[in-house]
Amino acid sequence: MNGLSKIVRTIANITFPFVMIFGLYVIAHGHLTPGGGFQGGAVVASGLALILVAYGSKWVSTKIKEHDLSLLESLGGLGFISVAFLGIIFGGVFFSNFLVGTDFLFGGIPIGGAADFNSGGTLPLMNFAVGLKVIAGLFAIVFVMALAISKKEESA
Amino acid sequence: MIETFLQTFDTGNGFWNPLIWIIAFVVIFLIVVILRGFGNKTYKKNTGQTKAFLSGNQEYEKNQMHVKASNLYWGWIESMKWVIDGLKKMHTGNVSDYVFWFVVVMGILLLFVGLM
Amino acid sequence: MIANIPYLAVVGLIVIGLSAVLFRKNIIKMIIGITLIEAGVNLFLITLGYREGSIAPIWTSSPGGVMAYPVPQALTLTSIVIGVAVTALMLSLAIHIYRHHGTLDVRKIGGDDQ
Amino acid sequence: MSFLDQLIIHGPALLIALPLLGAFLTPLIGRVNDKLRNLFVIIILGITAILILLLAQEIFASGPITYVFGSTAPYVGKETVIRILFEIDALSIFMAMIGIILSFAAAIYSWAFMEKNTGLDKYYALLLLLTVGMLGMVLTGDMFNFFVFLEITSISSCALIAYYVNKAKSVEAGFKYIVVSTIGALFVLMAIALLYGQYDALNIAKLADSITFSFVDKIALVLLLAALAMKGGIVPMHMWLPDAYSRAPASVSLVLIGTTQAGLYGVFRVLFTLYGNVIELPTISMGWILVILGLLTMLVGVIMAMIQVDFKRLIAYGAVAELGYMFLGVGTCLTVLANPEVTLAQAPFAFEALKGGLFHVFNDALDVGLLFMVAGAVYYATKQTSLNSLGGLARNMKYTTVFFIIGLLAVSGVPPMNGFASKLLIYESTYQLNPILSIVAILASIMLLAIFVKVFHAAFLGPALPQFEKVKEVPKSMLIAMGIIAAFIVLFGLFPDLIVNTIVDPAANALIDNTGYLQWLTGGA
Repeated sequence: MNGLSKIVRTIANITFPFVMIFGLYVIAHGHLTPGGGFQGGAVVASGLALILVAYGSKWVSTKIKEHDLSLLESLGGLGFISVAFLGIIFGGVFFSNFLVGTDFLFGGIPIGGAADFNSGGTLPLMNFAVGLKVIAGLFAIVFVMALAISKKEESA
Repeated sequence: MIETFLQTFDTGNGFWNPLIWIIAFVVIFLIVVILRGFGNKTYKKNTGQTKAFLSGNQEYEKNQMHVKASNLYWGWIESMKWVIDGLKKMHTGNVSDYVFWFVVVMGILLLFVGLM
Repeated sequence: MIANIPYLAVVGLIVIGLSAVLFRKNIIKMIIGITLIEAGVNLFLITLGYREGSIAPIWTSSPGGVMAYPVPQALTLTSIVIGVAVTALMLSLAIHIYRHHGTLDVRKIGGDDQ
Repeated sequence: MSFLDQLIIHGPALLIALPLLGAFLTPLIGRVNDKLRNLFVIIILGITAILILLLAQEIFASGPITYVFGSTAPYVGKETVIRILFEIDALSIFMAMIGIILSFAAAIYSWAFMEKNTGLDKYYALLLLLTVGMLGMVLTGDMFNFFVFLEITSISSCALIAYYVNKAKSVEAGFKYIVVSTIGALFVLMAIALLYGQYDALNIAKLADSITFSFVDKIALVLLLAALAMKGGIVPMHMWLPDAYSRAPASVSLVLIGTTQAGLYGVFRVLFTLYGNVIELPTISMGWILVILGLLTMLVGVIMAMIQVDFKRLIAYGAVAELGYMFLGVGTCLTVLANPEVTLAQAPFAFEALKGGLFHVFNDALDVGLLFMVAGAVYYATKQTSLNSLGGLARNMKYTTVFFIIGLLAVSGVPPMNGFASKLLIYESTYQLNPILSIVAILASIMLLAIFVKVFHAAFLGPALPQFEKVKEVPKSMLIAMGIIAAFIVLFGLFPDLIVNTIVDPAANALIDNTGYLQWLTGGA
C-alpha cells in the first residue's frame, strides 16, 4: 500500500501529536474518568493507523516490524498480570489494590467529590500495561491487514 | 483396597460390575485359545497358501479390493433417503441459515416459556 | 413515552442487525449487521444506567451532584473492547476468504458439503 | 500457614492467572527456543491440573469456595454492591477437570503434530488463552464475567480453527464459528442486561436469590438458553460444530470439545442454579424441552454421521449425537424437579438420570477427544482426510489402531469402556420417565457403533494398499497423549462406581440443590 498525497500527509503530521496526547491523557486518567487503558490505547492506535494510511505500509514497515509489536503486546499483558500477582504478595488477594493509602506511587485517597491524579493505587499501573498492550495489539492488527492488502496488490 | 475399586455400580434399577466383565473376558479368551488349537497346523507364511483364492480368477488390484467408506451401508442409506435428503437440505453450510435456526429456536422457546 | 424511545431504538438496531445477517449475502454487510446488534445491546446497557439530570461519572474536578450509574458504562466499555477484537478478527478472516475465492458473496463461496 | 494452604486459598485465582501468565510468556520464550516453549506450556497446564485436583479435594470435603478479587469481603460499602468473585462448587470443578485434561492432552499432542507448522508461538499462546476462557466460564460466579470468558473462548478458538489460513475451508469454518458465537454471546449479554436492569446485580448467587420469574425474566431465560445451547451445539443449531471441528487442527478439535461443554455447563447452571428457586413456575417444564432437544440431537447427529466420508467431520457429527445424551439425562431430572406433585424422593430415577447425564459429559469429552486424536494421527501419517482414500492402516499403525478400538467401543457404549457406564445410567433412568426415550437413546447408540465400525473397516482394515506402504506409526508425543486419554477411558469404565461416587455425585448434588451455591450470600441455612 503506497502513501497518499502530500496534503493528506501534512494534515496527518499536524493532527498526529494531538491524537497522541489525547490518547495518552485518556490512558493516564483511566482511574478518574470513564476512559482507561483500552480507550486511550485505541485512540493512540488510531493515530498510528493515520500515519499508516498517510505514508503507506511500505514506509512504515521500514520503521517497525510486526515481530516487535507482538513483543510489546506480550510485555503489556505480562505487566498487567504481574501487578495482579503482586496483589497476592502484598495485599493477600489476587488483584488486591495494595498501593492505596501508602505514600508510594498513586497512593492518595480521594476525598469528597474530587480526586487528584495521585490516587487509584494499582489501577493506573494496570491501565498503563493495558494501554501498552492495546496500542501494540490494535496497531499490529491494522498493520498486518495493510500488509496483506499490499501483498495482494503486488501479486495482481 | 481392591474392594473399593471393584464395587458394584448401582444404577438405581440394575447394576454393573466390571468383575463380571473380566471373568467373561477370561472365559471367552480361553474358548478362543482352545478353538485356535483346532486350527490347521500346516499353515506356512509367505507361500501360495496366504494368497486369496478367487475361483481361479486373477486377484484385483489392492485399491479395488478394498470396500471404501461410501460403499458401506449402501442399502440403509438408500432406504433412508427421504430423511437424509431432508437433513442434507437443512445443512446448507451458509452462515445465514445457521443464524436463522438460532432465531427459530429462540422464537419457539419464547412461545413455550414466555407466553404460557 | 419519550423515555421508551431508547428501548425502541435498541429493538430496532437488533432487528436491523439480525436481518442483515440473515438476508444479506455479502460478508462485509453481515459483519456490519453483527456490529449493529452489538450497538443495540450496548445502547440498552447504557440506557439502564441513565439517571435524569445526572452528570458524567468523571471524578477529576467534578462539580458534584448526581452522577450517572457507572457500572453499566463499565460493562458497555468491556463489551465494546470485545466487539473491537471480534470485528477485527472477522474482517481479517474476510480478507482471507476474499483471497481464496475472489468474492465475498456467501452463495458463491459455497458451504461445506452437507 | 503452609504453602499448600496458601495455594488452596489462592487456587481459584491461580487457575486463571497461571495459564494467562503462560499465554503472555509463551511468545517471549518462543523467541529463545521452540522445545523450551513446548515444555513450558505443558508444565503450566500440568501445574494447573494439579491445582484443580487440590481444589477438588477441598471442595468435595467442605463445600463451595468463593474467591473475591481485589478484596477479602464480597461486599462493597453498604452490603449492596457485590464484587467480582469466583464461586467454585462441585459442578464447576468437575467441568474444570474435563477442560484441563483435554488441554493438557492437546498440549502434549501438539508437540509432534504441529511441529512442522509456522506461527507456533501464537498457536500455543492461543491454546493457553482458550484454556483460560474455558476454565473461567465454569469457575466464575458472576454473569458478566461469564460473558467475558465466553468471548475470550470464542475469539481464541476462532483464531485456532482458522489456523490453516492457506486452506479456504478452514478460514470459512473460522468465519462461521465467529459469526455464530458472537451473535450467541451478544444475546447472552442482552439477557444479562435484562437481569441486571431488574435486580441491580450481576452475581449469579444474588440473582438466583432475588429472581421472581417475571415476564422479563422469561425473555432472559429464553435468550440465555438458546444462545448457550447454540454454543453447546444442540440441534438444530449444531451446524457450526462439524464445520469447526473438522477444519481445525486435531489438537484444537480436542480443546473445542471442552468449550462446547462449557456452553452446556452454562445451560445447566442457568436452569438449575440461576432459575433454581423458580424451577416449578413454568407451566411447560423446561425439562421436556431439554429432553426433546436431546432426542433430536441424537437422531440428527447419527443420521448425518452415517453419510459422511470425511474422517473428522464424521466424528464431529458423532460428537453432536453424544451431546444429546447429556441433554436427555439432565432434562429427565429437570422434569421431575419442576413437577410440584412429585418430590425427588418419590422418583429416585431423576437423580440417577442427572448423574448419568453429568458422567456422560466427562465420558464424551474423553471418547470423542480420543477419536479426534486418532483422526489427527491418521492425517499426520497419510495426509488424507477422506475415508474413501484410506485403508489397511492397521498393518502399519498398531498403537493408533488399538486406541481407535478403545475410542470406538467407548463412544458407542460397549462394556467395559466408560461410555457404557454413563449410558447404562441414562437408559435405565429415562425408561422410567417414558420408555420411548430410552429406546431412542439405545437406537442412537447402536447406530454410533455401526458408524464407527464402518470407519474402522474403511480406514484400518482391508488389504495393504500400495500408497500406504511407507506409512509409519506416529511420533511418541502423540501416542502418549492418546495413551493418557485411553487410560482414563479404561479406568472410568472398570471402576465406574468409584468415579461416580467421588466426583459425579457431588456435582449432581450441587446442581440439584442450589442452597450450597447461595450459602455465602444468605449466611448459612
